[in-house]
Amino acid sequence: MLRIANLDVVALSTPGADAISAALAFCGLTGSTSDGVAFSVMVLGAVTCCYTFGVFRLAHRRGVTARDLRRIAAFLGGSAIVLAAMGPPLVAYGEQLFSMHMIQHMMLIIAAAPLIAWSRPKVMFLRALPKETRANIGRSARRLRLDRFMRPLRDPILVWIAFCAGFVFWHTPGPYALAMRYESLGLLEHITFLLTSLAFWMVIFRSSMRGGPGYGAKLLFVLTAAALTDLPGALMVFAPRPLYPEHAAGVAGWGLTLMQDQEIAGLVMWIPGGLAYLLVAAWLFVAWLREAENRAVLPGARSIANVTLLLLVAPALTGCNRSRAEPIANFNGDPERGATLIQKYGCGGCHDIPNINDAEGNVGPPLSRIGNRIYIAGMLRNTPDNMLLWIREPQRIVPGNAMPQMNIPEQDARDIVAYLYTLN
Amino acid sequence: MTTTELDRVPEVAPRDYGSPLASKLEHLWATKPGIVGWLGSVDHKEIGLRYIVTAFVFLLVGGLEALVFRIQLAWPNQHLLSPAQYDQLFSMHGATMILWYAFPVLTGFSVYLQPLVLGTRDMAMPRLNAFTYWVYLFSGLYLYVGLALGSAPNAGWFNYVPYASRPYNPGLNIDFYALANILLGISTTLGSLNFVVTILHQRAPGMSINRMPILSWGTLTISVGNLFAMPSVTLAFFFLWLDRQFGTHFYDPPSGQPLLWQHLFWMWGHPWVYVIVLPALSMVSEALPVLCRRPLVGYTAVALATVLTMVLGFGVWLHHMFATGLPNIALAFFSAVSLFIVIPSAVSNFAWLATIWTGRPVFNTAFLFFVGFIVVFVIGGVSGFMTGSVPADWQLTDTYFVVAHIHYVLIGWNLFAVMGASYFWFPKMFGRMLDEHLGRWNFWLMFIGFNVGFFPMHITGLLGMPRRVYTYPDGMGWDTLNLIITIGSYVMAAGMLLFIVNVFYSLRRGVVAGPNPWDAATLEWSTPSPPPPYNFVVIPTLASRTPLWEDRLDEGPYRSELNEGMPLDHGKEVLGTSSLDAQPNVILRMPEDSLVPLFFALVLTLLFAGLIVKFWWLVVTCIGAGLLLQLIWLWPRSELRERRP
Amino acid sequence: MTRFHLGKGMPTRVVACLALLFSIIPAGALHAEAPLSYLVGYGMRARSIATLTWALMLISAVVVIVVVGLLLAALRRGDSFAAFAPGTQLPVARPAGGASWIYVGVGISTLVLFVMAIWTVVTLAHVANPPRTDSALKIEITGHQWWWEVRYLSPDVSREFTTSNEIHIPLKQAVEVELRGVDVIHSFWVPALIGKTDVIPGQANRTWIEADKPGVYRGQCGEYCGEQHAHMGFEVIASSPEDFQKWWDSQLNTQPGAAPEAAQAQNTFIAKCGICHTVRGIGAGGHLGPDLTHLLGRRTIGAALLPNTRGHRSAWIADPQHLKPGNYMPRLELSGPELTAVSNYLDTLN
Amino acid sequence: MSTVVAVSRRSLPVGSVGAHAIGWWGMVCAVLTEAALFGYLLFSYFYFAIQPRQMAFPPQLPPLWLAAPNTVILLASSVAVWQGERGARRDSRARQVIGLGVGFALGVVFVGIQLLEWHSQPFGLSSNAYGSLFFTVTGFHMAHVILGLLILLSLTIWSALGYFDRYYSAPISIGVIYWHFVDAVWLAVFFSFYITPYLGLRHGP
Repeated sequence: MLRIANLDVVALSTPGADAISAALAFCGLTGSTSDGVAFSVMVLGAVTCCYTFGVFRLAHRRGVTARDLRRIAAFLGGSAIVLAAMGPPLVAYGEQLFSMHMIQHMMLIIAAAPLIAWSRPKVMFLRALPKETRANIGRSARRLRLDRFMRPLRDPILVWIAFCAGFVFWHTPGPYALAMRYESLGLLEHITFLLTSLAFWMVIFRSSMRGGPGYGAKLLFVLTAAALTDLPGALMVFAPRPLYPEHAAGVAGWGLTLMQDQEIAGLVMWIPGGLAYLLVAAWLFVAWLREAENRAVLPGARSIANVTLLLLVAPALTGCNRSRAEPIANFNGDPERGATLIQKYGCGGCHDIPNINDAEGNVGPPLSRIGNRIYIAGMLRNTPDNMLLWIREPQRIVPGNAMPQMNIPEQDARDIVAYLYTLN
Repeated sequence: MTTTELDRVPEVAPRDYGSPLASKLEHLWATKPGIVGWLGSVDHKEIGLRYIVTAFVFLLVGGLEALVFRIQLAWPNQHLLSPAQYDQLFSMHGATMILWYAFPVLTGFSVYLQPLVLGTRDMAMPRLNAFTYWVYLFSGLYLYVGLALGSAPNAGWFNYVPYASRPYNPGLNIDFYALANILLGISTTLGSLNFVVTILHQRAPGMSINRMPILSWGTLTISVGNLFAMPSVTLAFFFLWLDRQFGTHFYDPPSGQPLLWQHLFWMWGHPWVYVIVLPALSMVSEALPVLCRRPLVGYTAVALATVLTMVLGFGVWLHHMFATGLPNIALAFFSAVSLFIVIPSAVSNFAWLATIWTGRPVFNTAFLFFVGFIVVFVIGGVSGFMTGSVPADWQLTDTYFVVAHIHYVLIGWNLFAVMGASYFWFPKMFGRMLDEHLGRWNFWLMFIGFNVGFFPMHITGLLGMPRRVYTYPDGMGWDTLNLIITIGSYVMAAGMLLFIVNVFYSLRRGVVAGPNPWDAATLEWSTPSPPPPYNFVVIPTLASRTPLWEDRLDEGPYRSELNEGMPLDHGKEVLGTSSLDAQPNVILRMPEDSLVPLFFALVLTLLFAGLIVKFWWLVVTCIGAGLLLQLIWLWPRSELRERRP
Repeated sequence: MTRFHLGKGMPTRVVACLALLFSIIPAGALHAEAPLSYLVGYGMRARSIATLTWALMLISAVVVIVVVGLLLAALRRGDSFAAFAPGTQLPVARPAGGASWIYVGVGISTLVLFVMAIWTVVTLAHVANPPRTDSALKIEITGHQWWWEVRYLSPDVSREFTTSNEIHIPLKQAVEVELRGVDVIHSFWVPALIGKTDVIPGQANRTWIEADKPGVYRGQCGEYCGEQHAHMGFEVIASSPEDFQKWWDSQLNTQPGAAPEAAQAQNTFIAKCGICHTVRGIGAGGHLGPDLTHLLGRRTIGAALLPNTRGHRSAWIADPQHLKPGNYMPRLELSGPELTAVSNYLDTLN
Repeated sequence: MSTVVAVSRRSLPVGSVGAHAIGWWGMVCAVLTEAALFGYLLFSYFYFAIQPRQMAFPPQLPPLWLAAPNTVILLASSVAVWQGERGARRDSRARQVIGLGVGFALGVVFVGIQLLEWHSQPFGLSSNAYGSLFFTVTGFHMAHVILGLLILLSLTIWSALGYFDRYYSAPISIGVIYWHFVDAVWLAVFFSFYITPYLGLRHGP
């Protein structure tokens, strides 16, 4: 048994901890601060290069949009926060002050992770690979049925459990003391936070059109997680005794007592942390209403969701199999031309459209099986003429909705409609 | 979707309340005549009215209690009531008003109105709805049996331990309170669950979540809030009861924690404050625009404010505990957070002001009540803002200033809104208008009486009068003010009396209302007044938030379809729709009237009676009977499914 | 449709009357003698809190006036309708411009809240911890149902003593108060000196008081604690440090045994009262009720219930349950001579 | 010009079907509120765990030799009822009955072992705060297990009677949600009472 500062706080046996430490060392995560930092910088640098390369390739393909720039900024910002949180000044302070340590955690969980998750790293990393490799990955992913193994990473319930469990586990006094004592475990602690919270925020940013939960469920997801992760903070504030005596030496230099340090730490977790979740909840709520306003009616939403679950192989699937296109009766339009026009007008920036290159937008509803739907824009009956009207003058029909008025000439719009009606 | 033999393409029929279809639906949905039919009714309108009437009875009883002890407090050193009697009266007053009036009356309005505004025919779980009403009624009776036996709660409505623990409070008083609260908690939780399912699952087609009336946002928000908050208080009372009767050590000092009670209580108590005002605010947001002849300003902002208020409400319970010796650093943080909770309320407030400013108001009684409500809302809001500041709260807490604050919040935000809503929806419920002339008198008496009665409490509070004192010495500077307060409270009571007179008068003599007397915009006004048992002869389809105003508001090219829709007349059927877009996805079969809910509620109450007198055989029998009834209740019944061809 | 003229109707008059009520009552009340008022502070802590409270009140009043003013203006401007005519429709419209109300209103509110949040935190930092002085006087206060036990602490244990319901403090000196609970929750509160701090069993809370003007300040239990919560007062007496020292020294004296002619009275007292009350120096050592060693030196009895006169003392002993129903001092059923004897003995406790 | 929106003419299922069943929604809400209840129970536990008072908690670490295997048993029962539910969806009555029945049996074993565990504790409900918490929290869980067992029993019997098939298995899905919830709660209770003391959250000897 380990005795730290006269308190029997650790019941894990030392050999066990040493074994973990040794295992980490074996993987290259050796135990000194500078090495840890160097390692983090290395990994982050490699990752950032990879991401940037992906962005360049994407830019080469179709030009860079403002949204891409925002995503890049988010990724760089997120990486910078990770670096700051795990870099020298904060790490040193975090060893002295418990509250500083909690600030590090909060930076990782509620600042860096959401930024990185929002920047869609996976798509960009895949882009960084040559097309054939990507196709190969897609194929082997399908062969290995990788999606079955990936699914738990997206399952909201499992992610929620992992996120909360990781958070609670590392904030109990024993594991915390171990992480303070062994550098490698400290790194593991922070990696756990980063990965679980990445998964957490990815669930939040994954559109329900792509198999993510609906906004109502997301609200519940965020708020319950907020309650559970605020709990350790609340307990730190209420505790009338110091729970983390490792910092006894560190706090003195700051003119604080152990208790004050612990109270501040608890409040850091509780209030700014809670506030961040609250803002996310507010955003989700507004997005919920907006989605309801914008979204077309989807009788087959569930099955579409299942189809698009295979994000990984989606790039590999593009560009094949367009032969089913046939013209609609009593409607003058050329589906083949429509398909090229869809690319020209950039419909794919907002919509996920089957069999169109790069059409995997996440703004509007996916257009799979649009030919079968009952309504357009939630209100128009789905007829070719109504769709024509909608494509040409969306703002007249639903003022203020997100679909831009693009002044598409009538014949172009007809061709687009003709293509869309092949999707059934 | 593949079609199975259990699927059906619903017919479409025209809306005609005089057609054979209507009489078929009437036959299917109407409550059976006779006392048994009445007891077994699961019609949400019937149950909603029962809720409202019962809650108003509790309001009157709670008000009478207050009138009695206001005499005691009118002058210094009075001995009309002994301290023990006074303590029971003020505790009963608080408990009755906050728990047995304020929330149930809103539940009543929600139970009555929600299916109507959502365009459906009943709550999602009609028998559960009946059950929650019975349990609510019995829990109130249970509490008042305690009063009749001289064992009413006497530790204030928030019932702090250790004073509420057995060594300091040996009678059955607190046990009655604890068990009645657990019973009420069961009713509240199940009722909330019913609302969540109804609102998320049974809206009219086309009523996507952004087209939901604010009224439904209020109910949905607090129902979800209740699901998370209610267990806390139920648990707190359960611990207390165990401590008192089985010698556990949750709250008693050597190893227990007195502050645990306060944490658990306020973790529920603060959200509860929002639970009993948000639906009232949403009623104002719904009715006020109609009387201002325009849609509400800032629909999304108000809906968001409603939700955020509830969420924030869960994070600030500590501001009821500023004086309990929490660390100063924590106090600073929580003080700031408590101040900022004012912001969502400000959103609603300015939305109403803008609605009046840019609208063309109609000056009737309902409107007056809403205007009075806004005035009181602001005063109650700023006094809350004052108590949110920790150093000031150290002085203000537990004085009459706080008493003034909670009455401005609970009477102002709840009762004034409820009165306005009563004037507004009475014609829908009974087909006749409430009398306007009596209504004016009613409003001005209540408004003046309320302000004369409660505003001076701020001052007595600032002059240091502690709350919950059965009497006070003279020479403290409180004498005149207390007399004014007592006079005000009687004026307000006279106003309330006038309301009752108005109700009874108007039920017989009121002007016949017609389906839509206010020319309002939402679905409940598209059916006759009072609505037939099946609410809508055909299910409407929506294209906007204001289906009845579309032509006049120029809502874009699309119009709601109210004149034809699904009749769903193959049995007691309603339409289930998706929770986001409200697309039809299932035809649901509703259960028939049933006595099982009443019996189950009776068994549950008997069980609690057994607990208080410790007749364990009764408890065991009731558990057995309850399980049996559940088995009957939940038996998979083929009539709720489509028969195979 | 007729215009509804708000200006000619009852509403304006009523609103004016209410406004008058809202302004006259406070003005009148502030002139009244109010011992528990905290609108004026006499110590550093109470003063900064009073300033903050006044600021909050002022802002609140401004907010109420602005909002009610806007409301009244909204009611008076533009068109309105007198009533709904049965069977007809009133026009509806969706005039623009409403949303800016929310932005502006919420923006201003947020600004005000922000300023007040900062003021609050600054005040809190100012009053939360006692100023660091070396010679801090420490007292330990125990809340009982329904009286206050006060123990003066000293590094020299022989200089410690216990009294009740009356706290003497030296002027302009921070006095640390440690609060202990033994039965239920009470709250220690001297409005003119400091806000409430709860007295919670099983937990030691701390606060501090300081007075900068000699005088008697009334205190009161702030948390509902049972039947006699109303009568759980106390007094804080601030005097010059010299007077305070003198008082302390005098409190250390024990009571000499009674002279032979008064021995009967003393024995009656010990027999009837000594189980619950202490008088240091004689054989009365009970701890259930207040220490009576220097009873005559106090201004009040029964936790600031009655002035400390012979008549009130006798009445109290004869029937405490009438004066303070429910309190833990039983009706002793003393005979006339016994009552006189006890009363006589109490008169000697100087 | 204005267009009136269309009334949907899709074919709709009738009655309680899967996630469209009212009961399914009701059960999800009930699980949420019950989860909150256990949240508050565990908050109370931790509120005591952070106190400095040493007499409240036992000095020795909680023994795992009964509780740990019992946890595995409860998890196994979850797998079994999951299989039962799949059986219903695939119209295999045998699989349905066996899955639910095995789940029920494992649940009964759990209750038995839990009773042993209660019996083996050196403290009682009213010995101290820890005892009160331990027996109240595990008691609450036990009550939920028993309710879950009654549900599983009814479902098993109804399954054997052939009430359910691939078109109508909502009651099974609903009951199974409850059982999974009971298991998940046990994991939280087990983690709080049995694991966190090993992670340093306990009172010193």
